[in-house]
Amino acid sequence: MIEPLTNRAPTRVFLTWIGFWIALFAIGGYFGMLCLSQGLHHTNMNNRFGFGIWIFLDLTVIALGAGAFFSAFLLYILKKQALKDVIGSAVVLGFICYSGAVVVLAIDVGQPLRAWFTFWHPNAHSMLAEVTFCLTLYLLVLAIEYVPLILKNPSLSKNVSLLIFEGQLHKVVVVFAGVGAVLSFFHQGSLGGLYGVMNGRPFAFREHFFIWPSTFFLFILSAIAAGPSFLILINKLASKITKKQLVRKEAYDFLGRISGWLLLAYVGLKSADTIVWINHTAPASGYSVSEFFKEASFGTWILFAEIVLFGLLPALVLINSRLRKRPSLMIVAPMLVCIGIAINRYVMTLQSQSLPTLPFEEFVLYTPSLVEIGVFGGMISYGVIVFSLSYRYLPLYPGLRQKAKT
Amino acid sequence: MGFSVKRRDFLGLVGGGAVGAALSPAPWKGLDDIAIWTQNWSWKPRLPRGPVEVAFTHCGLCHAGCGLKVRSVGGSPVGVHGVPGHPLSAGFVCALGLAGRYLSYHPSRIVEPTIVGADGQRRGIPFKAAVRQLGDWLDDTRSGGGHGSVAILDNRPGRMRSLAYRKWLGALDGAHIKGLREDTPINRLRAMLDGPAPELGLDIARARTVLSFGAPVLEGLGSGEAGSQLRGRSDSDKPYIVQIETRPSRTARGADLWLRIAPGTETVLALGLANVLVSEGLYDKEIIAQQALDLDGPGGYRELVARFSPKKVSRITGIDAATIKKVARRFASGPAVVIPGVDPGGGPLSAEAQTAAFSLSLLNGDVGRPGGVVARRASGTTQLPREGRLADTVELADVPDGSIRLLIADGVAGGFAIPTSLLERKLNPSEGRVVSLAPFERSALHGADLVIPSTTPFESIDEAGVPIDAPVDSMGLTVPSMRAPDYSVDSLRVLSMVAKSSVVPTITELLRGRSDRIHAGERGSVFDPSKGESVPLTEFKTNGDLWRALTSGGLWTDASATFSCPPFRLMGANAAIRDRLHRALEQPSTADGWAHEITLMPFGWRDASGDGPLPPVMAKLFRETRLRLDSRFATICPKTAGDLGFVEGDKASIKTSLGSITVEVVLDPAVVDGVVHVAVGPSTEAFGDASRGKGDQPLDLPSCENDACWRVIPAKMLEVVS
Amino acid sequence: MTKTTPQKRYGMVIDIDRCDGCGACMVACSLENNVSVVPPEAGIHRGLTWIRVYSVTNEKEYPHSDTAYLPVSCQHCGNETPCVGVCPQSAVDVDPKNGIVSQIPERCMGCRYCMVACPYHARYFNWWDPVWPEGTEHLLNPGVTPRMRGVVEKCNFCHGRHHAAQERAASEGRSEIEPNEYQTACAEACPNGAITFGDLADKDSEVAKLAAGPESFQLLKTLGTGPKVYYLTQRGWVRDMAAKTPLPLDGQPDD
Amino acid sequence: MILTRRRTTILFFIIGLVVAMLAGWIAVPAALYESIEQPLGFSHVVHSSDDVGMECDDCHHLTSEGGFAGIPQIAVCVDCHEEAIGTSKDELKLVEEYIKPGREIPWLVYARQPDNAFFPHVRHTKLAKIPCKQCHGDHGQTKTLRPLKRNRFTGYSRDIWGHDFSGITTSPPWSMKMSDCVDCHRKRGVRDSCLACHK
Repeated sequence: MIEPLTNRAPTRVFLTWIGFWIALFAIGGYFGMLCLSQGLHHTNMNNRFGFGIWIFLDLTVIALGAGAFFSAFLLYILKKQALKDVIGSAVVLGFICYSGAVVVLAIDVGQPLRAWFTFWHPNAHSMLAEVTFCLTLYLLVLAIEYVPLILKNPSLSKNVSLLIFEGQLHKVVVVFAGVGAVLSFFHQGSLGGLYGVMNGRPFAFREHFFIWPSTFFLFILSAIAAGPSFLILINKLASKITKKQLVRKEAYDFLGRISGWLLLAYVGLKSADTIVWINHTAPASGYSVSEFFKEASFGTWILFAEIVLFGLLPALVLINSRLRKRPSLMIVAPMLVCIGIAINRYVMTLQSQSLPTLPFEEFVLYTPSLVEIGVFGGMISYGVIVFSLSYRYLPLYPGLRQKAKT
Repeated sequence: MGFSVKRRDFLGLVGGGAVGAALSPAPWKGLDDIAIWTQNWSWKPRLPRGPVEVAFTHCGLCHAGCGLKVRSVGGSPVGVHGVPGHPLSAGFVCALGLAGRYLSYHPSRIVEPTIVGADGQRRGIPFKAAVRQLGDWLDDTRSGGGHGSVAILDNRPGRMRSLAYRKWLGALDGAHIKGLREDTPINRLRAMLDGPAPELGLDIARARTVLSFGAPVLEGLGSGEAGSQLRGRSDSDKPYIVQIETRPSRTARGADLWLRIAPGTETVLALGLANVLVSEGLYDKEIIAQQALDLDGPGGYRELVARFSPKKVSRITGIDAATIKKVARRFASGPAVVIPGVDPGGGPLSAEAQTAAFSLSLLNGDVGRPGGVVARRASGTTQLPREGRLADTVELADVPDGSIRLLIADGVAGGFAIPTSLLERKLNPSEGRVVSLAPFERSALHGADLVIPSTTPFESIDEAGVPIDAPVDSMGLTVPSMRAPDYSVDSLRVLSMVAKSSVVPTITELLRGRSDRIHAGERGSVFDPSKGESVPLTEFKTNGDLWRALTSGGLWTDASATFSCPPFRLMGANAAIRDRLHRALEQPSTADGWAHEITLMPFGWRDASGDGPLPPVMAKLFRETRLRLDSRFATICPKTAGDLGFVEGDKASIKTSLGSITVEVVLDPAVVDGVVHVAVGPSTEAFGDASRGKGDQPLDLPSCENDACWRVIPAKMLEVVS
Repeated sequence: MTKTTPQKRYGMVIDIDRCDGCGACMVACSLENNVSVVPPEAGIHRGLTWIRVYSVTNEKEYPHSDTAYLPVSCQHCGNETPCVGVCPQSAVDVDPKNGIVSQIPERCMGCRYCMVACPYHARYFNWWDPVWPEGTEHLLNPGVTPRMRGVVEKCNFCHGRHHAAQERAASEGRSEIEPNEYQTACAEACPNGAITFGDLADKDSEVAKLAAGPESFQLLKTLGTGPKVYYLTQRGWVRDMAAKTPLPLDGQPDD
Repeated sequence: MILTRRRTTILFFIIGLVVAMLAGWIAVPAALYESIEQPLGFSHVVHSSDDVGMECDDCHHLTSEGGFAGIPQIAVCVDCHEEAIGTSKDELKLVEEYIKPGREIPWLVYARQPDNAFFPHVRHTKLAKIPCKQCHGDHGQTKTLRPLKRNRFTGYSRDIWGHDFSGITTSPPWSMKMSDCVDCHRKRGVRDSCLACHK
């Protein structure tokens, strides 16, 4: 009944493509069921590593998904029309990232059937409660933003009343863009807050402004800086695969510029934060930062990589309009940005646990188990599937002519 | 058009349903019930319900016999506690005692009689058949065998049960063999005294100095009371503990003075200390003059020790001469206790080492002196209800090789590990058979031809032991606190079923008999655990009253007796031992000509019930904290590791001429260079099973020459290429 | 995060110099609190030990070699308790009456945030369904509920014993319990009397005196979590190793 | 045309609504709880009557440790029912099936709390002077034992979760949820932490 749009891949090609990802998804699903039905011993997490790659990657994915709320904000509130081309894909990406993250979280917690207690007996002080609330609500917002896209499918839009409905939705989308912005602003922040508030973990603990630790703001900034870069990457990738020019250069250029300047700001603040942390915060809790980096696997090199190599460098590239003209750099730089954000989340999540706080405890490293990787692979493939379907059946890109096959 | 109508209506129906459901409590109740389900689903055990009953008993897991308070629900013990004020254990319970009740459900518990068939396969057989088989074997042996061809290995001799064994064996001209336990060496001292000697105990609590040759003084030696008094800060009133041990044991680390002696040179050090005492005239001249029978004269003690000058001794033992002098003087400065230790895994010291050690006690005039060696009066144990010849009790070491044709191993817990090779040496090579009455698989008995499972200490009534440091005799019972399973059977019942001539009394008859004789004796006092106080025995009108008190967890303790030291021989009566003392300076020859590069010293952890199983909870905790490394780990010092090319965590294979075990290397700077320590006993893997077969325990490696001593095993340590 | 000052402040003093690492406290604790026997593959980082005895050597050779054993359980932090603030669904709280930090398995959803936040690594997660050897369920302590798979658990100062003591007191018409009526299993089981448990708020109690003594120190004091478990030692190297000393901050030493 | 279409849709909507609410309010509760008969009939009235003259705490007493003995063991019944008194079916069953073989009677407990709840009866009855019936209802005045309504899914007695399925107007004796405990504690100004009532 629902027809693919014109000039999409032939069905056979599409099926082979999607089939591969469905297989991967099935494997992830199986591993997920193992954890849900038998317990989390199938992972390599342990009492020293309460958070594993799932949390790390969820954080990364959510940060990258920030492109959705941020571009929606720019387009609908600040009326940056250049983003018209990407907003569709941005919304889909956001939806994928957030819904995927939530599913993985449900597997990650030991008792998902009780997860709703957070809403029934919330702990107002807990950053995680804040995250849960904002995340759930924002996921709803994304879903609602997603609906008009679905309804734009020609064979659905045959139906008059649904078209009307779609029109109505479109009017309020501005409102949702605003709400979404606020919500995700807060949960990106509280995700950072997760670490900054841990007064028992000197590596992660940071100075507070009002009730929020500095990581709260750094996470927001890094997220909205990385979001656009991730949009660039994904859209370029989509164009590569579909061999079509999906997005106009201006959009890329705008995204790149935004990303660059925000990242520069982030790098500046992050450096300042790090300096305060080295000279005041950590010593105040009895630790010298040198202790944190004395193990080779988490040496100072990682600090350098995070701030300079994958921070300052791409920022400088992206704020330079001449360099932005270079297509290769417009792939490399955003890639560096995304990696940089990943490193930041990795360090905050895993290094802070590798380091013992008790002087007579040992430094522990952890490698994810096949199950953990498989489950996350499943989530990635879920993303690919949803995006492919959306691309095939929905007018993600206004740039392309859309007409149902006849 | 019709299509869209249908769709709209369907949507309407669904929408209405959704709204309706939301307006009913069902979905919310469902959400709640799901959560409740996760809170008490069936993958989590139900708690026992019902009123809690409190009872008192004694621990039967080792010979310390600590008093226990047991909380039960519906007939199963749900909690075990110490009994404050208990005359022997003073409220102390060790980890094993706390967790011991779980042993009844241990995975390695034997739940049916088994026999090894002609094909070498072990299979279950009915109880009746097992007993018949035992009877047949007895007949064979009786027809063929001479003296001692039937033997019982008794891990806790001196009980009424042991007397029943001896009586049963008496009729068969069999041998009653002592299992290893920490107070075995005291019999060496008794043998040094001239004429019949009473049971002896060590008055550790009142000693000024404790000279321990590898005894676990701070790890639960003897009663809990002694232990708890000796531990902790160096208080002035607390005995000064000198630990003479090669391994950095917990006692060595905690002792006031740790002498890290070269492996197997205890004899030399003891004689070296004697040398100082004699040459500096620090010994008790009066007693020695009156009672010592072999001090002077050719080959006399004086002549012997003269050859052990501190300098020479220091070269052999690795302990500097000054320290030797210092220790000797401290030792002579007041009542002292000498303890030649028996390690649960490493076994006893050599006979001459024990003799040399105890000669110090005699020199110091500590025998019969408060704070030294005290005598316990016999109390009702000597006679049986019915008369009859008693087989005499012998050390396993003194049993002639190949003499045993039918060995019955008593099932009591707390026996220390014995090397397979030693047991095998004593068996008749052609038709030596082993019958195990143990409730668990024990590594030393893994090859038992016939196994008839008996009860565990918490299930059966028996006598609690008398700890090594108890100055007086006592009687406490292990009152059953849980039901014995149907497949388990009391060892005496098995014997009575195969007994031809003699009649074997039941354990209850025996115990009641002793209780009655004690009552007739009108000595001592009885401790009431529920009140926490003792009353004189004379206040018990009838023997029934005493029996009731004992069967409800009471403890009878004898009145202390004075004992003056009889004449004695400082080198003992045994010519062979005397001879070995004289040759002590010769370098200890390696067990066989086999060239070796490292010295393997097996040891056993305290309160791990010898080579028996470990309660799952203990196995788990030691595994998770690596607080006790089991037989899968070998501890060496960094230097040795460097020389042999090992680093922490390497897999290594320890080889002797008899076989090899594979271990993981652990480094400890406190270990002697060239020595490797490997624990004997239950694995902490799985649920703490006892070793399940030959070849995975260090005790399969020693060849047990040299007077059945296996503390020092020449071995090779090779890398395992995986 | 409760601001009311507790009437009682239950705490513990552990004399490191008396501890010889026998592990009786761990065994007693596990039996008292129905801590499950996790499968062997758990290794050293996925087990359940409400109180864990660390063994630390000074890496010196004989005769200078020395070993210290440090039993570490939940420290029941009295100030900015790290685990309480982070729990999203209020499964952790500090008892305003006695300062005991609780962990309610039935409320916990197993997100493990509290474990990450705890500086003492004193919280443990049920990676497996709770296991006991066949047929031993009826040996469990009826006073403490077993935890199910997928939740966090930790020391709560043998709260089952606190309940029992309260019941006994109430049956005699008292609403408050006497100091000698409530003792933790580890303190009771320690053969060396290394562990002293009691009310820190009661200045005359032995535990309060010891905690105030010159040899006492707290683990990671500089984090400002105000642990209610104190440690004693006369051995300098142990103190230097175990007690984290404040670092000089802008010239002035920080405390 | 459009109007009729809209009307039919609304009709369908209402059908859905009604069906779902009927299911939610009536069908689900009926299906969720199973009703189990007690092993024996028992009349509290008869036993507490003057000619028998038993007091409540002859059977439901506190132990020396302060714990609640709960439902009496068979031993208590034996005192009078060694031999059958009268010839009622239940009486004979009691003697034949339980007293003679010495089996305990598997009574079903209406107010059984889950393992993780700690309820010290003595603190409530002795210290707070709360009458038993406030939570258990006037059980002493019952002639027969009603069947136990047990949640098939959670195993809870309905007395615990509450007989009002909506869970709105619940209070003891018809509901003994945590919220009920909390309400009462609040009323009486008892400030408690989780561990006060959870073990």
